[in-house]
Amino acid sequence: MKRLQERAQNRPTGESPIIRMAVRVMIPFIQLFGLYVIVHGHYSPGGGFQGGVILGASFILMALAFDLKTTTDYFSEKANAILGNAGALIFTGLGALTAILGGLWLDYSALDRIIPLGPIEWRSMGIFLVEVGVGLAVMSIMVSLYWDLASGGDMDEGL
Amino acid sequence: MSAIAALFVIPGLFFFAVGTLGILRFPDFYTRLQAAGKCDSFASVLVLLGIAIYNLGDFTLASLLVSIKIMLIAVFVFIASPTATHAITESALIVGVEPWMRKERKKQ
Amino acid sequence: MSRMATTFLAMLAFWIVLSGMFDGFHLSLGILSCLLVAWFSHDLLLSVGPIRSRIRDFFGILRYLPYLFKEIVLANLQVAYIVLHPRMLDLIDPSLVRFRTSLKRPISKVTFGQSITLTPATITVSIDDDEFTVYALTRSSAESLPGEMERRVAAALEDRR
Amino acid sequence: MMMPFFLGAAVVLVLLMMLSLVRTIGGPTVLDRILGGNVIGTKTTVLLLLIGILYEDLGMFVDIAIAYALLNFIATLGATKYFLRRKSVHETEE
Repeated sequence: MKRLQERAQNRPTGESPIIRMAVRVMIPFIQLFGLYVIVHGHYSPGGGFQGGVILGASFILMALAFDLKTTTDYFSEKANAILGNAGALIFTGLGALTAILGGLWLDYSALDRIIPLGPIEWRSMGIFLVEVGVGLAVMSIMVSLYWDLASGGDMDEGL
Repeated sequence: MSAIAALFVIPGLFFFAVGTLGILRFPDFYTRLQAAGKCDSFASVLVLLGIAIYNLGDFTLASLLVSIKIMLIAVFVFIASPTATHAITESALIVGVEPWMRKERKKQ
Repeated sequence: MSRMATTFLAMLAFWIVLSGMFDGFHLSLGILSCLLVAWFSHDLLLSVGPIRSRIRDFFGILRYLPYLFKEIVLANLQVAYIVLHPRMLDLIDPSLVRFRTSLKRPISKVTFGQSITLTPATITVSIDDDEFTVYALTRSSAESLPGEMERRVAAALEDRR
Repeated sequence: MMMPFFLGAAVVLVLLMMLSLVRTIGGPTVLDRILGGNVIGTKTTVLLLLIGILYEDLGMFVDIAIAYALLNFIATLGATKYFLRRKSVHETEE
């Protein structure tokens, strides 16, 4: 018992192969499920926010099973920041664009004046675009919150 | 179809009950883990199987896909539940929660 | 490259099961999402190695599953008997068992560990190289390790060279 | 005819969840609480599907159940690792 404790505490990353293998198998499916929730936002429960949370959870799971170094090798901090800002930009940009084109804020039928597809088609398309933006932003915020909280800000020690 | 579904759901509920009773009755953390981690995962797989079979009662493509999804949850539970159990046990050992032993074993 | 293609096909099958909509909009977005996931995590799902041996592993696990299910049902009934027995404390005799395994590959070690955890009355506590530490609930379950299960796993997953 | 059966199953599940809540609240160690939370999460996954049958909209509730099972697993792993780091698990044990 004692010997086992000491050995487990001295293990370099303190992580067992069972958890690693299970997490490795799961992560791609979790990511695809997150994307599915974003894309099918207007048919089934979910949408941008929930899909973004699931996408972010996949990265958190990766950081839990491995460590922060491995995670940032897959998905760098810079890419995370760019994706989050792009998400916020899509949301506010679409809102501003509809307002400039003469509709209300996020009144997607106004986009019909640039590319004529018909107002009803634009409404469903516009909701989809906004959901992609929200999903990207939520994912990025979740991942960076976790990274900062887990490392105390200096990104070198994994949780 | 629904009779077969009931055949799966009722043992599932029985094992859920056993798992819960086990959590309440066992003397220490590790033995509780035995009841919780495994009886529960087995029971939930049984109930999920029953629901999937019941859902196939009116056979369409959509219901078939939903049944496959339910089976995917079962597969997920089968991978995730032992992993979680293993993680909890390992951390308990590292932190040093004392296991309950028979009296004659304790002296050794 | 072949790993990426395999991941993409697996993801596509998963997407079709999830989505259930076959119009152009959803299908094209699905293919895009599968490409994204395959590009991002192609080295997570499958480990390095020729694709033939991965497929052989898959079928090996499939052949191993019926035996595992039988064991799980039997062991669950055993735990149910222990839980429902009025004088439960007389039946259990917890102990930590340590033993060496002859399994070589990581995937077979992990499969063996998960099987031990899935069959109640035993939990895999840790795997260090080839030393397993198992927490056993009863004396008989402690004595039955590693036993037949290890042989089955070896037959399913180890190389027969 | 099957509806009362599934309703009964759901009620039984809720009662069992309440019994598990005893372990979650009562402890005695923090790991016991994590275990209780995990067990309740497993039951909730099944309960969501039963609710889906009762509302005759299983396709919608399956997605919620998948997401719930997933987040339950991540939450358990995360809580375990957090308390492992904090080394405060055995403090509540008398």
